[in-house]
Amino acid sequence: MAWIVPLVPLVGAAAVVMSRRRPHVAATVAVTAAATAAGAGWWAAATAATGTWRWGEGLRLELAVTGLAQVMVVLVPAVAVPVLAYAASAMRDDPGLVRLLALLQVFVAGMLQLVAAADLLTVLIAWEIVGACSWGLISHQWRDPTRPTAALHAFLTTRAADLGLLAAAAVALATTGSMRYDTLGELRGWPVHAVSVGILLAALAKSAQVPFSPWLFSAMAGPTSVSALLHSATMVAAGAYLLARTVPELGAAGWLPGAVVGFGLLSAVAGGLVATAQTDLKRALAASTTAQYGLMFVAVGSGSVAAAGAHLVTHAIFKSLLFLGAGIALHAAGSGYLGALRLGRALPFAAATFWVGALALAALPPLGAAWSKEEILSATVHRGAWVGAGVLLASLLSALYAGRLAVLAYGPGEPVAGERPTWPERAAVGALAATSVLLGVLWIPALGERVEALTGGDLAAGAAWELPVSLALIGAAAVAVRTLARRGHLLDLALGQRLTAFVAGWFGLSTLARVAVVDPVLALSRVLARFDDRVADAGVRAAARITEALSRSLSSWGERTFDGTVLGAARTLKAVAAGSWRFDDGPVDGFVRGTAAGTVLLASGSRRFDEGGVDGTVEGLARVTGVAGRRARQLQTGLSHHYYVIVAAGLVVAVAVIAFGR
Amino acid sequence: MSGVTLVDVAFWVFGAGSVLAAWLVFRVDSMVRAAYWLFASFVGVGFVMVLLNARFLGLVLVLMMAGEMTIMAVFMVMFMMNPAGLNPMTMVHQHRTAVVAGLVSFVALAGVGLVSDFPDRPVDRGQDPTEALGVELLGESMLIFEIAGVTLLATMIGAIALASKRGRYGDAQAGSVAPELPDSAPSGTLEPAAETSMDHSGHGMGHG
Amino acid sequence: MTLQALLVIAAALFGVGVYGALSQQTFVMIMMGLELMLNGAMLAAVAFWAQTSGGNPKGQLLTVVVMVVMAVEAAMGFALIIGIYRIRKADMTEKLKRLRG
Amino acid sequence: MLSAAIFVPVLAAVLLLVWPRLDERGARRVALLGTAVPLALMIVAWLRFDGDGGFELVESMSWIPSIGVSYRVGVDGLSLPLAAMSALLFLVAVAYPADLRGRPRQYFAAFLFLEGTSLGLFLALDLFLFYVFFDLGLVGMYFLIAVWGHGDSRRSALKFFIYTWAGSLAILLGIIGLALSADPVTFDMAELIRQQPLGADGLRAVLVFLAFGVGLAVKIPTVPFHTWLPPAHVDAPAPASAILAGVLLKMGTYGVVRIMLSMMPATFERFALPIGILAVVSIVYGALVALAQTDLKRMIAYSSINHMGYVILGVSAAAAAGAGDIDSRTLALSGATLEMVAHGLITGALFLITGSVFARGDTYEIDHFGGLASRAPLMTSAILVGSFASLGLPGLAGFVAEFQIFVGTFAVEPVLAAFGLLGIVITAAFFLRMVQRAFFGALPERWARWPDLGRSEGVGLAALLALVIVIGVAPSWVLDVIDAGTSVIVGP
Amino acid sequence: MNGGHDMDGMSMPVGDVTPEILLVVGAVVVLVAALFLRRERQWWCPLLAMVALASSAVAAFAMLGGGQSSTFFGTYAADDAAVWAKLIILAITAVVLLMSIEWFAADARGGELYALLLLSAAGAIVLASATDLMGVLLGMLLSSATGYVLTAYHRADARSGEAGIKYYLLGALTNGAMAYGVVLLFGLGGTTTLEGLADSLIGADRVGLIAASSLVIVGLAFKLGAVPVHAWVPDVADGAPGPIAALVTTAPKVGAFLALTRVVLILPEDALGWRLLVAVLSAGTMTLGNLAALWQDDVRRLLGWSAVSQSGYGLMAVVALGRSELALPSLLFFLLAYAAANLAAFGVVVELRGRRDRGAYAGLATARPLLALALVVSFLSFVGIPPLAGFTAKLSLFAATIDAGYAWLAVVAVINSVVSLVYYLRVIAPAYFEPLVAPIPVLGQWAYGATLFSAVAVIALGLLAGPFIDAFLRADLLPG
Repeated sequence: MAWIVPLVPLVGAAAVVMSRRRPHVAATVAVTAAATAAGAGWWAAATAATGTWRWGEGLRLELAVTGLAQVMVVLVPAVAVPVLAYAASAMRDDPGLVRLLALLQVFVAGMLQLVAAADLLTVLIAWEIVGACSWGLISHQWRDPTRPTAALHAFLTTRAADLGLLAAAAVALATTGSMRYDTLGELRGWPVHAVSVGILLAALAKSAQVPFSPWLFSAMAGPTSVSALLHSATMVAAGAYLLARTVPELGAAGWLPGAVVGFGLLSAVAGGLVATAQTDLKRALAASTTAQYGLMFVAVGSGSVAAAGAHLVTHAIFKSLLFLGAGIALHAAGSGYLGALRLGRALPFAAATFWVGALALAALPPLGAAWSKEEILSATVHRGAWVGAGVLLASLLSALYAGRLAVLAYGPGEPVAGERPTWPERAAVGALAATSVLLGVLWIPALGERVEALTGGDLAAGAAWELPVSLALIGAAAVAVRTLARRGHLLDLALGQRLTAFVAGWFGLSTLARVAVVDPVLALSRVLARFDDRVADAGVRAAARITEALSRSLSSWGERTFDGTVLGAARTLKAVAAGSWRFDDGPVDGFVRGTAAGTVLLASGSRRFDEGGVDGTVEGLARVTGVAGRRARQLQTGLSHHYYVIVAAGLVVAVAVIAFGR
Repeated sequence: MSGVTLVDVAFWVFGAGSVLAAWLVFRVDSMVRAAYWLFASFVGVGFVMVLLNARFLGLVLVLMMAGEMTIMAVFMVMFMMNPAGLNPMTMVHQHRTAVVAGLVSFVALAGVGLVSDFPDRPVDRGQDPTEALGVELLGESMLIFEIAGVTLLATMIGAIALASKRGRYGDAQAGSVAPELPDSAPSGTLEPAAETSMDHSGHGMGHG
Repeated sequence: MTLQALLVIAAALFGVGVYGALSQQTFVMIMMGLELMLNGAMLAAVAFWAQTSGGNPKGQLLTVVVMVVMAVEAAMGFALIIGIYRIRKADMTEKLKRLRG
Repeated sequence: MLSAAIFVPVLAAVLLLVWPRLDERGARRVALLGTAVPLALMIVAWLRFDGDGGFELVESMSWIPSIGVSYRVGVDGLSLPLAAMSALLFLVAVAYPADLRGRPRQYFAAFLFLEGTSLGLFLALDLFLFYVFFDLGLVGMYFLIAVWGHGDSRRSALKFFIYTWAGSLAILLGIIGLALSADPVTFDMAELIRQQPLGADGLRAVLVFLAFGVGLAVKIPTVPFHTWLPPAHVDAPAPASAILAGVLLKMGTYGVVRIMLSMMPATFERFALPIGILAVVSIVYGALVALAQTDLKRMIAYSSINHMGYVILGVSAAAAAGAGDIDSRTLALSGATLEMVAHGLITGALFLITGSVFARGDTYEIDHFGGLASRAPLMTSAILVGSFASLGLPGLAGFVAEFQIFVGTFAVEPVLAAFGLLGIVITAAFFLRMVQRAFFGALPERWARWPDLGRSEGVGLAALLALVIVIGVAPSWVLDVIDAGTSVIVGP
Repeated sequence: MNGGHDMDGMSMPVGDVTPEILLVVGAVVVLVAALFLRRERQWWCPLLAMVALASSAVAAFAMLGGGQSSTFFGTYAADDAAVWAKLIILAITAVVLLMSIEWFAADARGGELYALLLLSAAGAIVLASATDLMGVLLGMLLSSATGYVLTAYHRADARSGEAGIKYYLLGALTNGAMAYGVVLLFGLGGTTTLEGLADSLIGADRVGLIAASSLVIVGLAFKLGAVPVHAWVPDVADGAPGPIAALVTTAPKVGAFLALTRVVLILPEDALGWRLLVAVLSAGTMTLGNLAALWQDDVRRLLGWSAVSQSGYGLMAVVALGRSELALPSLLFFLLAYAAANLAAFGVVVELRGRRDRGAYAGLATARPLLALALVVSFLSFVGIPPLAGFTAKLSLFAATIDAGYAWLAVVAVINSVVSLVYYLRVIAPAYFEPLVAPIPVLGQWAYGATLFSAVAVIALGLLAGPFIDAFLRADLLPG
């Protein structure tokens, strides 16, 4: 029955398509469907619904709304509601609105299946559907050729890594006969490592962790609403979610948690740096996404699924809020360049909501996001001091860039005569901001158990020094932002343009991928294609050359030998029958000479034919055969006495064969 | 056989003679002479047959060849309108190859004769070979004989159909072509261009 | 008059015939070579009849058959040569090379 | 009933040829009827299919009894889906508009004839009959390409005919070698499968296996026997391309399973690894070469080589009896079989679309197009679904098949499977690149009047793609039928 | 009908040669009738000849499965193989006769023509049935002599005469060689009947056997048009009157194949590599024929070369003789299939009034669809595309060859088949893919009918191969 959960938005998508002639209706339908889905999700979570779908002999797709899924099935459609509302309003003049709404619904459906999945095959299917939807959403404005290219980049990066999941599923099924999460623990030996590597690879790419991070920048080519959904609850969340579900099962791969922590920490710090250095609002937010998911990875790797899950939720809310705010800013200012915004006075409501989101991003208590980040810190401190230090560094960075973004985007500045947000847009950001604030209830200690139950993990006991240190770091960040802003270096950070550009461009990872992977593959494919056009021909051409050379040498050999034999025999005869008759000392007999001349002629002719020849196997083979064919016809000289010689020669051969061929 | 008998001498004379005559067929410089040397060669073989007690066969051979050679000579002189059927001529091609082929076949077949171990079952001298042949012809091998007859019949019909100057309804040549195609010569296009000159430029045996 | 001697002579006739058939240009002369080959065959047939077959009359008949071969071939040859000479004025192999390839 | 499915189209073809006064509409009607009947019959056969192993709905008639040849047709889980897919594809292809060059009767007759032979091949239960249909298919396709093709179509047709026929003669030698090994001599497939007359070893077994291997490799085609395929596809009319890729290529893979795997499994097991390597080479090579193509049809043609590589990979995994358990091997073989069906539907649809593109634009050069999505949303949707299906997106038929293949292969040869995965990424790259270059971006002025898909185009494509989606979402109804066949083949 | 060795009674089993007698009598009747009929009544000649052929066929058919196989004191066979060969030869001759009616309509020598056709059939039949070397020799002679004449029958046509004389020159040479071979066999075995020789050649001198057998095999290769005596075939196909080209490349082959099988069966295998020799001839023949046909633009020469290559395939059956029970059936079926396809192919040429240029077949499919179809059917049968007769023939040939351990020969044949496809398609392609440039005149209804009959036979034989193969499997072959 759990299938109802992903089915609702799917039906919604169909309904949206059906009402394509009336965009208003379509928008309403879309929002209603998402809300219904959220309701269905609530129901599914409450009843711990499961579902199976028979696929074939021995294969079935299974859903089970347990563990972290209970939260996610509600969260995903819930975030989608304001996003859809915003999209319907912001894109109201776009002829592709209906497509966008429908695709977003499918996107949500895919994500719902992903979170509700109980086995690797089901998750893989959803995983890929989500990826494909992201391609469609990013290339939404397909008339601009750069956008589909960006979409392709994003899609190919994630898909390449997705194969890890495919391999993991295949290996799991091949070795244990099952792909369920709860049987992953049975894996031993190389399969467990293979499965772990596969899942980790897929998760890293999906969650835009180092080294796959740059695809998120490409994803910016899509409409803002897409980004809002993609970064918060769908797509990017999938990686962290999958790890949260599977890492605890894969205990046999002892290296896995460490690797997860390592990649997460790296991404958290690197993403923080990129976000700090970025001068584009959306890109900076995208980099912060990488950083935040990095923190969740760290939590999962440190064994605290609950912290990761909680942060997933809080992050989903404030990140969609931030993106919608960024979209409003974009609409108003016409560009996302951070140097040209400062919309605080122009759009006070939007600014207020954005500030809420930014503070959540900075993890300022008593917002819920701060709680979940503190829990992550607690978990990592248990894991090791250096991890804790890393997380603290990442928090510092997040506070820094959150403040920087808030000030640059919605700080006080000159009012701009841009487009104002419509009421659905305001409602959307308002609702999200409110939720963000409401999540502050998480600080109530009694709710800890509830969080543990809903995420299927345990919370680590925090140390007393953690919160003050965090607060101190936030304070430090605030001071830094303020100082920089005073000096007018908040945008360029006074670090030199090349350095900031390098950092902001993901440390050249993108270029590296192109130089190291894309270009070589393309070059190889071109070489192979050229090779393929000639390959068979080349072989055949060589064969033709050899045949030809052989036949030429044979014919010259034959000229000498055949004639030599004849000549020798003739000389002997001449001696024996001296004087009785005169012998013809003239040139060699016509037949022999004719054949020899003919073959030489043919050989040169065929070489010319060969060199100016055409491509392809059959043609090439035909060429070899064709030369032979012409030569064969030379035997048929039209002269009967030559035929006599052939008969005589044939008889000699016949005698030889019959005598020695027993 | 011990000692050299008269039969042996005769055999060698006729045998070697027939080979020599055969050789001369291709060494003399007129076709008519060649025809007569050919006849001589057959006569030699005919006599050897007689020596081998196959009198009837020898006789038939000689008579038949006499007739044939006459036809051949007449043919050459009359039909080819070549009064110089007696003219000198040595017209050979691929001579060396021909010599080799002739020698090889001689050596091979003579080798078979000399090396090979044939059964030794000489004919019973008391038997009348002619009568035996007759019995065979009308007995066991009658069918063979009949086939030979049919073959000769077919040959006659065919030779007449090909060679007779006049047909049943006038010129035998008339109408004896392939059905015409509209565009060109009988039986289509594809005539080798350089070829027509060969037909009418006479070299070799003069005619006309 | 041993079998070997007879066969050598027959082989010689055959060989000369082969030589003639291969070396002569005019059809009539080629025919003479062909007849000589058959001549050798006939001699060999009679020799075998007399020496190795115990007088099997089939040997004689074989000689007759070879004679028939000779006669038929001669007749056919003449007829064909006349025909080709009539329309092509051709009397030797070199003049007939329209059909080739 | 199965015989009717084979001979109704053939009779319709004859009817078309001997009915000179029939105009194009009439001819099309006859052709549609002639292709609809087999489809209906295949549906009936599907419904009547039990799937209890072995051949069903068998019809047989003595033909040349003294050498064990008879006319036998029947279905099992392997052949039924292929035959049904072929029947559907033929109906769509016949209905699809094409440039008939003023010879409508002959065109439809060639198609109907080809349908008869194709169905005959899949339904045949006698090697002799199999070969008969195998060759006749070539003849029909030769004429279709040569007469109704474009570009250098006669040369391409000749190359196709000669190359593949050389392969089929190798198969003939193999068939003879196999049939002669049976005691008594027989061409009966069921009997040969039962007897398995050739053991694993021995020169004869290896030679016969090689003969089949080379012959079928040409037909499939696998690298390096593939060079006939791109020109044949490019110059063929679109419906013929669809049939060529959708049905004729399957004859090769079907032969591999039906003959090589079923009749000489012991020998196949010895060669499973090299064949698997060849398959992976085909996968990666085909994908890479497709990536470099600028010609729409050539690109799809190379993608066929890539997909046939998956099929072979699955079969070779299924053959490795020593290395994997029965479940994984059955999974691989079922996947390979489903891949044949899926590829037929998907690539058939894609080739049909290229036909529509060519009919409107008179070229296949991808870079000559652009922005077509604004003029032709239906066509864009169709090619998107086709492309995504071809690149193995879950929810579409190709994924189901490829997933099963990889699962099976990971159980047997993980390294090969891992290399094979590379092909999937590249496939995604070239398909989506093609879509965005031809259909996205700015619309050039010259295509301002580009018409969208017409009704006859749309209906056919919709049927194919709908089936692709249905199989992708709910594959069990097909997989159950397939499993009925493959479990017998792989089974002990 | 009993062939007892009863010399005194001199009662000859004439009944066993009824088909042959009917043919000869028919020939004489046709000749005499032609003498007395006025010109406008000459159509009686083909009719009479047809009657002779039909009655002869009926007589032959009655002999099928007669059980008793040797007749005329071991010099002649009445085995099933011979009877089948007779039926095939008679059918070929009948079809050729139908083609001849219009082709030779302008020729006044109809009587001779039809008489010679009948005698030619008789010659091929003798060749197929003789179990005595003299009979084989005479069969060769009768079949050749009539063949020469028929080939050169167009007296006003330069090509016809040239073809005739080339045919003759090669035939005379090989007949001479074969005669010597027969004589040597007689010397070694003391008799000429195959039955007798089969016994007496065991242990005979090897050197003599080598010379004799290679001479005889090469001699028979002449009639087969096999290497090295193949040179006449394209010339005759090119120059001879159309129907005669069809006849000469078909009927005598049937006889010669039977003769060859009978002869090789008496050769002691432990002393002679005859099997390898035949295999080599087979490979050489098919290869040379196919290669030389490859670039032919003259359809008639192409058919000639294809006839050469087909002989090569037929020889595969001879290779398998005695090693595979499929050898004889495959040979007989091959001959049947080959004859039908060859007649259909030549029939198209005849019906198109001898049209020879490949390019001139452009648009044939539009102008004469059935003729084009007949051409395709016959060519594809040559190539071996199922379900045409040629395919079943090739399949059984391959099977026999592989069964006999000569798989390499089958591979050679396969490669050759691929090559052959090219030149057949070179003719089919213009006929189907090029537009009609000029009207295509045809000969007449009889030739048309004969052609279509042959084409239908090609298809029917392929589909209904079963009964024939069964019957051929049951057929016996002397000397067994």
